[in-house]
Amino acid sequence: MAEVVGGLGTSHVPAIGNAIAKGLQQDPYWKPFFDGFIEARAWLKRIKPDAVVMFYNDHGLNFFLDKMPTFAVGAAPQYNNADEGWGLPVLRPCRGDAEFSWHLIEGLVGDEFDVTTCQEMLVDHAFVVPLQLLWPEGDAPPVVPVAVNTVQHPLASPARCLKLGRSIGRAIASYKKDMRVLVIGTGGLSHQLDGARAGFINKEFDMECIDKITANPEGLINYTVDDIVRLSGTQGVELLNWIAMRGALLGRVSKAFCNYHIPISNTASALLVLDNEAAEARRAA
Amino acid sequence: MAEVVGGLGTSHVPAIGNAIAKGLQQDPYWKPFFDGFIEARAWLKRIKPDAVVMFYNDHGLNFFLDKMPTFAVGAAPQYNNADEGWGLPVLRPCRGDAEFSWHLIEGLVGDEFDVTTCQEMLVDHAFVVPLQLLWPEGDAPPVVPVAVNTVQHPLASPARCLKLGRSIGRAIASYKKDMRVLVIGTGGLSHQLDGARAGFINKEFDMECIDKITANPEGLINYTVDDIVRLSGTQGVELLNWIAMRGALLGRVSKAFCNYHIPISNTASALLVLDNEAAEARRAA
Amino acid sequence: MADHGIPGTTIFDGVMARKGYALNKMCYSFNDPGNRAAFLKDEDAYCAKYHLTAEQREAVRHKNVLEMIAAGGNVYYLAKLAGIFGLNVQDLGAQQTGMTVEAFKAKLQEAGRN
Amino acid sequence: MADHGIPGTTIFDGVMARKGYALNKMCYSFNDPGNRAAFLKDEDAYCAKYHLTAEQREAVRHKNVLEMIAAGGNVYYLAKLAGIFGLNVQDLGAQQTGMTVEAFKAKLQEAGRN
Ligand SMILES: [Fe+3]
Ligand SMILES: [Fe+3]
Repeated sequence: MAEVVGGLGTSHVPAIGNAIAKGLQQDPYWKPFFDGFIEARAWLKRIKPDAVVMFYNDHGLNFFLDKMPTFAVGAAPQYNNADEGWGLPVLRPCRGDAEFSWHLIEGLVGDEFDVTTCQEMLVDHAFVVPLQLLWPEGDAPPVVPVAVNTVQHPLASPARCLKLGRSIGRAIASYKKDMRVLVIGTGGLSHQLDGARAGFINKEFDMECIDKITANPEGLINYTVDDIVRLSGTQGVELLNWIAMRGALLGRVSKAFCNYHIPISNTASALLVLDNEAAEARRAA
Repeated sequence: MAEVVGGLGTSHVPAIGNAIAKGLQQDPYWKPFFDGFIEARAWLKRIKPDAVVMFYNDHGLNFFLDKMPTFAVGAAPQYNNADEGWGLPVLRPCRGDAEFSWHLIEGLVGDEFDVTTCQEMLVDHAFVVPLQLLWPEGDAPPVVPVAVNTVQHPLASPARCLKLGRSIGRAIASYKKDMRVLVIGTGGLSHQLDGARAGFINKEFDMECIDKITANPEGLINYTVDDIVRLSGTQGVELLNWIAMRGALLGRVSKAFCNYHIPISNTASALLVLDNEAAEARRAA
Repeated sequence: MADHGIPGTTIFDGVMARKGYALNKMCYSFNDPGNRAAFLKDEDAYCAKYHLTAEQREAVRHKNVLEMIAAGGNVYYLAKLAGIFGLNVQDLGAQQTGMTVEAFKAKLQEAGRN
Repeated sequence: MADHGIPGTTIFDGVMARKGYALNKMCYSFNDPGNRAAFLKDEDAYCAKYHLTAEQREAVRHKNVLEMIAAGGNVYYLAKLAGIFGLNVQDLGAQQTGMTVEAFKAKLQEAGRN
């Protein structure tokens, strides 16, 4: 049977991809950020995931406002990156696992999630930058993308996103293949690109989020989407991806590692690595 | 405040559009079908809808398998018909009501429906044929399209579709404009186009559906989608549109009129007109 | 998954959706009249452009609906190809059930009599 | 709806999505390098092709992000237009807050210190 072996939240801003392309990892601006991933990669070597489910948000590459899904699940054998218009190098295609995707989709629709199913899907920086950070050699396992709308309101609430993650967690646990699954949520933490409040960052709220994502995700579900925007910025709502990721961790969860750094580009960047203790315990037994 | 003044279920097969284009309404094959709409149009003159919400299914015009939504809601000022590949004349654009659409979308997402929002949307025969039948002069009120996936399984269950309708019914009732809303579900009833069982029709189950849609829609929610396919045919699952329509009728409901006829093309055709008595009573009071 | 235990019936689920993607994508393109003309002008080239599998290519060559369904075709998209071949849904029904078109139509009429 | 009571913040909701559709559709087209080149070659013609409103056209002419947002622009799509203009997100932040780019960057640094 498949099992969730860990969860991970990470920033995904395009500037990171740009820094990787330019080899700036040791640059004083970037070093405090990139150094956080040394430990995350060591952790990955320990937990050895065979597959990844990644909650992220499309930034206007694959989806436009003519057909904007609340939740979209990839069901393709491969996902292509593409030109987003601002000069990031286009990366190699990422491997998918269509059979696993369809299992998750069956579970989600059975649980009354009204997903949009994507047999072709272009993936943007929010999907490929985390893979570059975690598998710089390009040897990432197959990934199932789950795109959460953060572009056009009304967005799904924090409560709904936590339930989305839980449904996927249950579907993973019911998958018949022996498979070690890592769940990732990308984006955030607090930032705002647009409006007179551009540059807004809220360290205090980010700390609250990191604590609650780790130990008490129900503590976030009473926030409305407007609350999240107010506290975390218009793009801080990417927190929804982290909440969905946390929902997929059904066992006991503890913090393995965390790195928080301000600023990367216009954001408070964060990396949070979570052990799923139930899975650990099962493996030890 | 807006109110739902009635519900209507109707077949939508392309052959109807073709018969209209050729003026075959009095042809012996077609007359028993078209005559049913004389009474429906008289009923429309009495209930005088200002707006329509139409549950239908796209047959491969606006949606492909690269992005297949479970539920898609139109939010456009206008919806264009287009060439579907088999020679039906392309009809004039249909008027939408984007403000009303967004009110429904806010309600749906607030109720944890994960809809895909469509600010552009081509509408196929399943949308335009019912409008031609009910408003042959082309004077239909603005329509909000709600597309339900019947193409690619897993489909939303009958239970989920009934809840979808109920959420829309509540959203209509909370809309601040004085507006008389008709809800329509299109497609069905029993038919199967594909496979060795092509031509399958099940009159007994259709009668059960007409009775339950009228008086006891909860009587349908224990059926799985596979049950519906088994009892009603692969395309008989268009019943989901009728179930969603019925869900939007929140008051007491009674049958105003029904016409059932076999065959039209490969289908058991049906027209069911439902009074929403609570709305009637409020109007009389 | 695709066999859900319903006689004579293939459910278009994830298994079939994966299998049929190329064929269905080609058929979806037939909403465009220019694409329909291009298919008619050079069927081989058009099928190659959409990377049909050998099974799909043969099914299309045979104009055989049951073969197309077995190869992952979805009836809503296949109907557009049938339109190019000048086949309506009664023709499709007759072909799939091995009946004459007249007998298939009679069978539909019969369903209304019981 | 668009004013949700958050200072300096426009929520991109149904009201703004309706208002900004043409502008956002144009910006979405800039994923294609050919379209970016066409815009640079003849901005007027390109904007006309996407039926920008007068307000949107002026905002684009002024390269003014706050005006674009007021005209219904969504930042995720506008970022592609900003890319054409050679503006990064710090440039956008500076422009919208009326600061120099250096001051805007210092403000971001400052947020890490408290
Ligand atoms: Fe982002
Ligand atoms: Fe249909």
